Amino acid sequence: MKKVYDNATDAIAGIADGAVIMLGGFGLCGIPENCIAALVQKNIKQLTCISNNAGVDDFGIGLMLQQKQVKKMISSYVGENAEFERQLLSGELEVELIPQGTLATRCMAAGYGMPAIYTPAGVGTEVAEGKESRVFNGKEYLMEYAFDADYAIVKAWKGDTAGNLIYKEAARNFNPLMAMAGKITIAEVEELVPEGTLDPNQIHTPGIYVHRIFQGVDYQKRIEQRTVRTRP
Amino acid sequence: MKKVYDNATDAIAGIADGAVIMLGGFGLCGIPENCIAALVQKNIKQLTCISNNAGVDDFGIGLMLQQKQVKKMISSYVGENAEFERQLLSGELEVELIPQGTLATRCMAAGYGMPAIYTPAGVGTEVAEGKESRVFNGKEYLMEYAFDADYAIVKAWKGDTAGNLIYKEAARNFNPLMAMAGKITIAEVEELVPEGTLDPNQIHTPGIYVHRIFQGVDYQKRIEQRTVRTRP
Amino acid sequence: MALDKNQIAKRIAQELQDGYYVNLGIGIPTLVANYIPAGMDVVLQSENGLLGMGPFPFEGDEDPDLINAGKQTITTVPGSSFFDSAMSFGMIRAGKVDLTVLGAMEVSDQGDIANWKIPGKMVKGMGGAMDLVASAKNIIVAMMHTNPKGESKLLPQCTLPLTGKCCVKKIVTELAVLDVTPQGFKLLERAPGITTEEIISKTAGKLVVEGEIPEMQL
Amino acid sequence: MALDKNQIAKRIAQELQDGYYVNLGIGIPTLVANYIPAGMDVVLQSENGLLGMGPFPFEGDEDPDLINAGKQTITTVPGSSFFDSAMSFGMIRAGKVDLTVLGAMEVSDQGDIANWKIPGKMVKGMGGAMDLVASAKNIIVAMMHTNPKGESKLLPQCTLPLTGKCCVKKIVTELAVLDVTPQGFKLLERAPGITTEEIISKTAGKLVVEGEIPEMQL
Repeated sequence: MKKVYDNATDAIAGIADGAVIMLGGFGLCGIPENCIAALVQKNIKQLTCISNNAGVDDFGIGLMLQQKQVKKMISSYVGENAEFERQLLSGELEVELIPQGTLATRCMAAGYGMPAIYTPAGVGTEVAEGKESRVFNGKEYLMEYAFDADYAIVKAWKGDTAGNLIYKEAARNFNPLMAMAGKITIAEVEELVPEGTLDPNQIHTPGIYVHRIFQGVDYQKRIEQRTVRTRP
Repeated sequence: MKKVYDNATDAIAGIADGAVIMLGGFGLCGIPENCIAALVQKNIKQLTCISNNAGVDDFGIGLMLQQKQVKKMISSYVGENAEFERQLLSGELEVELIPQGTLATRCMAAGYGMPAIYTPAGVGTEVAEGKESRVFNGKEYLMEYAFDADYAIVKAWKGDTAGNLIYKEAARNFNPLMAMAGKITIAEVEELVPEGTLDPNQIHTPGIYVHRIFQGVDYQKRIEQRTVRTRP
Repeated sequence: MALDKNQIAKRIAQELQDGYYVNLGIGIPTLVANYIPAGMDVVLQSENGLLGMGPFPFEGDEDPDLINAGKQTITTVPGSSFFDSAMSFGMIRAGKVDLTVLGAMEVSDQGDIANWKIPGKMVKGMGGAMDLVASAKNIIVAMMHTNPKGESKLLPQCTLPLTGKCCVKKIVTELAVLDVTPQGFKLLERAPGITTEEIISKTAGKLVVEGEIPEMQL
Repeated sequence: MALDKNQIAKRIAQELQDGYYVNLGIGIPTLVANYIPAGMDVVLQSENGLLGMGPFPFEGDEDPDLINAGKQTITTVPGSSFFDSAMSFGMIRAGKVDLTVLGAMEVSDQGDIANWKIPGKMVKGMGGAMDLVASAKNIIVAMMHTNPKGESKLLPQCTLPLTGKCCVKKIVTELAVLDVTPQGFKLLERAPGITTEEIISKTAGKLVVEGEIPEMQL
């Protein structure tokens, strides 16, 4: 059972117009740069993208927005880019905003085979509209459903040929959750090593969740907010 | 804020008769040997123990059973020991058997602030009696509540003074789940190192979940089923 | 001739496919690991928190921190990973494990299974069995066709407390291979030399026999 | 004189206790990190998956994989750990984070908070704010007492879409420190030189003033 693919173009084979795709990352940190580039090149349309953010004008999911590939974004925070705002206001793009913890937990629920979870996030707000709520121990919670995505596309630091993944620092974020949640999970890694190389105690995403893996190239890893202090 | 304790006796201070205690481990693998010994020495009574198993006659929770410290066991599989069976049949000991995945997920739910979860385990069986069930996508699930434990006592391989924990191999099992779930979490580790020593990417239990930590001594690590093959 | 335990395991191994993740229960199911076809990539999951279970260790190499769900000392294969019990049952519930093989005391012709409790006897608990049978997408039961008293274990209704309802897909016994279908047990194969009549006589639940029933190829 | 942003942060830092795990929002809350008393052990949580956030990196040391929830490049302190977003919000929901400090557009005298959406303006999303306010056990709001038009931000009812209901415990503005109580806002402290009358005049929600109100000690 070969999980290893040569490159992003091969790894995203089969993704078609109208697909529901999860994309890992927080802002531009830990995003699957190679797969996004391949999706842009393939120019498939009418996509529903589940991703915490929508990239910036000229990078990340912003590149897909430029080509109007995205029908709907499901995110917690969007609009760091002008084209996004234009499409949203013109009605070309649909956006569903959900609390960040709810987004994360709905991914986890899918990966853990739990059809729904309870969270207090959004109780008493417009997020609660139309949702079932329930009181446990005197506190109100909303019932939120597990996501149902066709593909999950994630980025890891290291991976092995068995599909095991290790993430680096805060680039972990949504990646392991989405990796568990896709019907087909595609992982791009900075370094792909033979199985047996990684310490089995230190795997963040066990290979069972990963269907396709490849070593990415030319990572830009753009920084959105470069904040520094002066050397003393 | 000092989390580091000298030994098990100090670390279990405050646990009193009637406490609800989670104890990590699977069989005798990854059990908090030092804390169990200290609980036996302290001889507190009327305990409710949440643990996947109940030890063997002369080790693990079996030592607490010998002294009749346990009022109730909440486990998925018990009875590898004769004293357990005697107390159960005589009515001295109450046992609540729940599916292993349900046990694990109810711990996780507590650690993740989720008051209840849905699982299909036990649907159509006596486990479902008296429980609320619900159909999602054509499949029936039981609603199971998060555990509410006073203390969680876990065993890790390595830990640091900030309370971060790393487990070894299959000794991980329920330990990280229970570590998240206790109002007060006590961790014993084979090796305690200064904070800053462990790789922040490789922490299994972040220190925020751990209130007390100490380096254990004299680990026996008994094997229940020694299975080997002959060297060729 | 009726199969022995190893032959039952060998027959079940024919159900494996390349790339499968498989959970093997205690007893006959464990033996299936010995018959994975050479060159086929099958990864064994142990529900206490391990993917990539290997054979028993050589004498002296036992590691108390490395056990399977049967609490036996084991080894790992390259590409293995450890995780906690919640993730372990999470991947089972989410259908990531392709096949679960387990033993049973009784199976009904609707696919109900009973394998954890005998009323009046000391109850040790269900362990992970209820999670596995409720969640696995493909469950094969490995068991004897009859109990020690000679009574059929393939029943119209289970008499023992259930482990799970409508979940068993296939059964391999010392006599036969049967699918569980909406019409009841469907006889697929006979053990070498075992007659269809013997299987019919030892199956108490509804049994569908269509045409010639081939012998197993082992 | 009204406090500046740094003084607001400094006053909020007085609420810290040894051993606290704290989540600081964007803006004034971020500045609280600069005023953690020496020798006090306070660990900063960033909801994108980090415990033990340190100061900004020195120029040239920026690491694109190491950012906070504001997407700023940061560093870690010894004892830090990384985890996924589900665990991050899990520890928040479970009450493991002792204190959350965040900004607000409006707060009601029942503790409702609005800080994510202005109808008619482009909506960027709530990010983690709804999770934080619904889950944190102790929430302090850092904000100006009035909006740029001079209208009170401490209201009987929020006029903007809510982020969360009945969750704010304490408010620190450039003028005052107030608790949210069942009786409404309760004035605890005045900024140096600010009169109780000015605070009363700029607080639209129900305000409880009992006895002499002391000046803040900064």
